[in-house]
Amino acid sequence: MIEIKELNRNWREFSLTNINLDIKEGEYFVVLGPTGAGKTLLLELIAGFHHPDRGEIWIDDENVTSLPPEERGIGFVYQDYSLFPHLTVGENIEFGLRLKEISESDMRRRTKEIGDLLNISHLFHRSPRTLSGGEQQKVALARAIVIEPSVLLLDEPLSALDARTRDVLREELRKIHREAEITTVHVTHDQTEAMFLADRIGVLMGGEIAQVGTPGEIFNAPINERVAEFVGVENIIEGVIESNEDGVTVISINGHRIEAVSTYSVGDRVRVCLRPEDVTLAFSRERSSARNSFKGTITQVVPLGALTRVRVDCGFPLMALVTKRSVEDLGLMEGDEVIASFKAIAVHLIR
Amino acid sequence: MIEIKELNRNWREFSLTNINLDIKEGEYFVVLGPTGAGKTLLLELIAGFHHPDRGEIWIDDENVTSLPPEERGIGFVYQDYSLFPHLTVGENIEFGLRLKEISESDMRRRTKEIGDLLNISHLFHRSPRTLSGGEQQKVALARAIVIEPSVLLLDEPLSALDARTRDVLREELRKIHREAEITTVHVTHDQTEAMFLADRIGVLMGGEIAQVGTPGEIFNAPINERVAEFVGVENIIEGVIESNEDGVTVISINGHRIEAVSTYSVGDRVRVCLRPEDVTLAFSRERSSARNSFKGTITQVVPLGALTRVRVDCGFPLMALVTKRSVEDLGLMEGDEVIASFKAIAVHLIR
Amino acid sequence: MKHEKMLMLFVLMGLFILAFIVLTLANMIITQITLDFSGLIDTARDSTIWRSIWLTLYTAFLATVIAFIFGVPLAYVLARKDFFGKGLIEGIVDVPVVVPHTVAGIALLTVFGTHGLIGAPLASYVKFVDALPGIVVAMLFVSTPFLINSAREGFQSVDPRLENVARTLGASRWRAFYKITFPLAFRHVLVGAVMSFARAVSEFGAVVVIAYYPMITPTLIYERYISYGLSASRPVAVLLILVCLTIFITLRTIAGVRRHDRD
Amino acid sequence: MKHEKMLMLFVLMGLFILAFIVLTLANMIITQITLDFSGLIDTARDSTIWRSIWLTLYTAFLATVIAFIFGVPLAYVLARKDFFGKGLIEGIVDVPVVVPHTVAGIALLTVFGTHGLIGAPLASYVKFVDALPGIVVAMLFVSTPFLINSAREGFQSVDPRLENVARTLGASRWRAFYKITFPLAFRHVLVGAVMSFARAVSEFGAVVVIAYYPMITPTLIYERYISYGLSASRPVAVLLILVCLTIFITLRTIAGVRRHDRD
Repeated sequence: MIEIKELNRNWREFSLTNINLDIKEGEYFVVLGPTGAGKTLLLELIAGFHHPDRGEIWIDDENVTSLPPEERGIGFVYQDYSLFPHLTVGENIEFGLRLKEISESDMRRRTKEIGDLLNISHLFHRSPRTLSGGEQQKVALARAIVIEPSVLLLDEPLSALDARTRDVLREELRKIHREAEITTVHVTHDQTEAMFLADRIGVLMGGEIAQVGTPGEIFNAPINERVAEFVGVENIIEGVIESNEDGVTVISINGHRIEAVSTYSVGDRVRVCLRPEDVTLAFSRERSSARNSFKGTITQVVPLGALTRVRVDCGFPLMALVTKRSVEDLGLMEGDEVIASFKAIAVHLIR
Repeated sequence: MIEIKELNRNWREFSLTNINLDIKEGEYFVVLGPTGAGKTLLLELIAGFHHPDRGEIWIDDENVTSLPPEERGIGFVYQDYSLFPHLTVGENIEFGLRLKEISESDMRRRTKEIGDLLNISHLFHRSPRTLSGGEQQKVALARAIVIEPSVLLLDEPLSALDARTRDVLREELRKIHREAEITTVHVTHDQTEAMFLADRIGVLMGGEIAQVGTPGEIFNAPINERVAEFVGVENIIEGVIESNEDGVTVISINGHRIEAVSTYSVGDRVRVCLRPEDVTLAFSRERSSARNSFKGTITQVVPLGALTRVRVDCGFPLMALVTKRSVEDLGLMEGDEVIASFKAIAVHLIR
Repeated sequence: MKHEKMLMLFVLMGLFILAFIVLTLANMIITQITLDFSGLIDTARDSTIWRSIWLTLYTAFLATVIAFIFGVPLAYVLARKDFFGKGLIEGIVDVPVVVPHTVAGIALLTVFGTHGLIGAPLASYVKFVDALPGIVVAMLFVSTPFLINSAREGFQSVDPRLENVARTLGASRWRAFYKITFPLAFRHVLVGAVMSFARAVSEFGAVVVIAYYPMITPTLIYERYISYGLSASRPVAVLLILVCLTIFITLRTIAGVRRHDRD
Repeated sequence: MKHEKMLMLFVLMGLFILAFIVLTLANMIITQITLDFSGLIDTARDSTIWRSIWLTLYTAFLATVIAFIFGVPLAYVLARKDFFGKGLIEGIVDVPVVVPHTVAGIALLTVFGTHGLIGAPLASYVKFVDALPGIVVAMLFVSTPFLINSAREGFQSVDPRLENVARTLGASRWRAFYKITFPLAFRHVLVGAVMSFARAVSEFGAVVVIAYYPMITPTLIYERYISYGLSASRPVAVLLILVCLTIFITLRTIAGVRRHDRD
C-alpha cells in the first residue's frame, strides 16, 4: 500500500538514511522513536511537504515521489491540531469536501456522519479557539478522514493532550481505524500508545529503521540493546552461553545460571533482556512454571502509582515491576530478602 | 515555614480564591492540579513575581507579601529550564553567588560541590543550548540551590522531559531534598510524580485548594468526586447505606451489597470510590481477605504496557487494573465470566 | 510599588520622547488655532490646497497599490523559503529606508528622466519629470519596505503546517495561500499598507527633485515657507497633518493594531 | 519543481520590486562613473563636500545617541508592561513615520524657533534655527520610531521568566535588566540604532525647513540640483550613497541581521 524505497533526506538537524518500509493495505502502522529521530520528517515526506534527496515513495502502486501533497490522497493530523483559526469547526471539516465536486447534500451528509461518529456535531458552529485540546484533536481527525483519504498520517496526535483525554482519544483512534479501515501511519515516542494501537511497529532511531515487527516482537524481542533500552527493557545483563540443548539455553552470569530459549551456541557472549514486569517477587520459593528464581536483597522500592519498581540485588542487579497491592500484601521493604522469579520464555537474548 | 493566608489573585484567565496553606520546615509539598488550575500563578505569587489582590504570604515568620523576589530567599525552577542563553553553564550557576559577597574560593567550592552532587561538572564550559533537556534541568536546579535558598519552588520541573529522563530526575529531586533539606513547593499535574515525591499534597482545582493531605489520604480518600476523578479513582458508584455496625458498613448498589469501613448512617446516599488497581480478577472464588467479590462479565480488555485495564460488568460497571502477566496467565478475554474482588478497606465513601 | 524605582525612571525617560513628539505637533496646531484661526479657515477654503492634498493622497494610494501587487508576493517568498542570498534580498528591501531622500530623487531622475534608462524609451508614452508618474515612482521607492516587511512578518506568523494540512485536503498551493495564509496574515498586510501609504504621503525630498510640479502638499508647504515664511505655510501644514492623522488613526483602528497581536 | 508555478510567479513579481530598487541606485552610480568620472573625482576632492558629509554623520550620530538614551527605556516599558492607554503610546511612537517631512519641519520651527515654546526661553543659550541643534532635533524627530520599535521587539523576544529567575538569584530589577535582558536584546537594539542612524542621515524635508544652513549633504545635493542641474548634483549624490551604503552594510554585518533570528 505504502512502499518506501531507499529514502534519504537531510533537513536542518534531522536526517533519514536508507529508509525502507512496506505498509500494508488497512494496516495500522506505528513509527516509534525517541525525540529527534526524524519521525515527523518521515511523515512529511510521505505527505509530500518535503522532497527526498534520494529514494521513492509509492502509494497504491503509484510512484508519488514527485506528486504535490494535494494529489496524494492523504489525511494528515498534527500534534497541535492545526485547525484553521479563522474558520468555524464546521467550515474546517467541510474545507476538503468543498474542494471536491460533490453536491451540497452529499457534503451535509458526510460532515454529519463524521460529526456523529466523533461526537462533535454540537461544536460545528464554534470557533476552534474555544475548544478543549481533546475536542480540537477530534475536529482535526474529522477534517482529515471526511475526505476519505487512502492513507491517514498522524504526527504524535495524542502528545499534546492530558492523560485522561489521551486515553479517550486513543480508543477513538482504534474505533475509527476499525470502522473506516484506512491505512494509517502514526508516529509517536509513546510505547503504550504504540502497543495499544499498532498492527505493526517500526522503530526509528537516529534516522534509521532499527526494527520492524508486531508489538509483541518489538517489546519482547528487541533486535539490539538500543531498541531494548528504548522499549523499556530495564534488565540488560551480559553473560555467556554455557549450554544449549534443543533450544533450552543456559546463560552464565557471574556464576549465576539463567535459562532461556534460543539458538545461540555455547561460548557466545550475549545480553540477557528481561522486562521488569516479567519478574515476580515472593518470600518463599513457590512451585510455578518460572524456571529461573534467584534469592536477592531489595535495595530500592519506588512507588509509581498502581505499580512499584523494586530493585533487587541477586548477585547481579534485577529490576522488578510489581503491583502496589503485592508490595503492600507482602510488606516488601528495602533490605528484605526475597525470591525473584521469571520464566525462561520471558528472557530474550541479543548479541 | 511558608504560610499563605487568604490569598486572592485574578490574572488573565487565571484566578486563585482564598488560598490558605501552611507548609512546614523541610517539607516536600506538592501542589497537584489539572492544567489551568492556577498552579504556576500560585508559585509566582510565593516568589513575588506577582502581587496578590488580597491576602498575605509569610516565609520564615516574616511577612514577605510586599518584598521583591530578590529579598525572599527562594530558588525557582521553571518547566522550560530558563537558563541564561548568553552565559555558560558555569556562569549560570555562579550567577547568584556573584551577587552575594562571598570570596572567589568559596564560590569555586560551592559550585564544585553542586556540580558533583548533580554530576554536571563536566558541562561547566558548555553553552546551555548544547545540552539535553535533562542536563539543562539539572543545571537549572543547581543554579537554584547553590545559593542555599530557604525555599525551593519548582514549576512542573519534569514535564518537558521524556519519560526516561523524567524518572532519573525525579529520583535526583528526592535525593537533593533529602540531602539539602530545603522546604520545597513543587507544582505538577502528574499524579505519579506527586505520589513519589510528596510529603504532603495540596490539590488545586479551579483556583481553590480542594484537599490537603498525605499522598495516601489524597489517593485513597479523596474528599469529593472531582478530586476522586482527578486522582484516578475510576470506579465511582452511587449507593445507599444499608447497615453500619461498628464501622462495618454495607452499601446497597442496585441490589448488590458492598462492604466498607465508614461512619455513615443507614439511609445516607453515598458514592463508592474504588481504585481500579485494588480490584483483582480470578476465575474462581478464592479464600482471601477480600470481603467483596462479584461475578461479572468482561466487556473490554485494554493493554497498557505492563498493566491491562479490564472493564467488568457485575450488574454495575467495575474497572480493574491488573498486570499483563495475570491477563496472560489467566487468559482473560472479552466475554469471559470472572470473579472481581476487592477488600473492604480499599473502598472509600464520599457524599 | 516602592520597589519599582527602575521602572519609574524608565517611564520618566520615555515620557521625554513622547512629550517631544506630541508637543511638537500639538504646539503647531494650537499656535495656529489661537494666533491665526482665520488663516486656517482661509486655507481650508482654498481649492488650490485641497487639490494638492487630493493629488498627494491619490498618488500615495497608487504607489501603495503597486507596492501591494509586487510586494506581497515577495514578502510571502521571503517568509516561506530559505535560499542562498536571502540576506542580500532582505538588505535590498531595506535599502530605500537608508537612501537619503534627495539622493533617491537624483537617482530616480537619472533613470526616469527624459534621457534616462527607462524614461527615454517611454518618453513618447509617459512623462515622469514634473508629472504625476514621477511622483508615484518617488513615493513607491521610499514606501515599499514598510509594506514588504510588515507582510513578511504576517506570513511568518502563520504556521506553515496550516498550509500543509490545507494541501492534504486537496488545496493547491495557490488556494492554500488565498484561503488560509493570506486571510490569517491580512491584518499585518493591512498595517503594512497603511504605513506604506503614510510614508508615501510624507515624502518630500525624492518627489521635489523629480516632480516639483504638479505640487503635492509637502512641496506646497515648502514653497510657501520659502516664498512667504512660516505664517503662510503653517496653516497648510496644520491642515495636512489633521488629514494625515485622521486617515492614519482611522485605518489603524480598522486594522486593530495591537503590538502583542503582532508579535 | 514543476508544481511550484505559484512560487515562480511570486518570485518574478518580487524581482520587479528588487530590480526597481537596485536599478535606480546602480544606474545613477554607473551613469556617473561612465559619463562623468572626472566629475566624481573632483567632488571627492572637494573639502566642502566632505565637511557636509561629516556634519551629516555627526548630527545623525548625536540624534541616534539621544534616541537611544530616551528610547530604550521606553521600549523596555512597552515590551514588559500592560497598562491602560498602551495602544495610544504605541501610536504616538509611530506618528513621526506618518508626519510629512516638511510638516515636521514647520512644527519643529514653531516649537524651537526664536519665538517658539522651547526656542524662546533657550534663545540666549542655544540657537536651533539654521544651526546644528536644529538639525539634530529634526533628525531625532524622524528617526526615533525605528530605534524604539526594534528595541521593543528585542525586549519582547527575551522571556520574562529569565528576569524572574535572575531576581530569585538576588538580582535587583536593574541588574536583571543589564545583565540578562539587555545583552540578550542587544542585537535588536543595535539594528534599531543602525536604522535610526540611517534614517537620520537620509532626512531632508524637516531639516531643510529648520536649518538650511549649516548644509547637510541632502540639502547640499538639492541646492546644487536647483542651482546647477542634475550633472552638478549627481556626483555628490553618488558619493553620499556610497558612504551610506558602506556604513549601512558594515553595521548590518556587525549586527548580524538575519530575519529569522529576529522573528
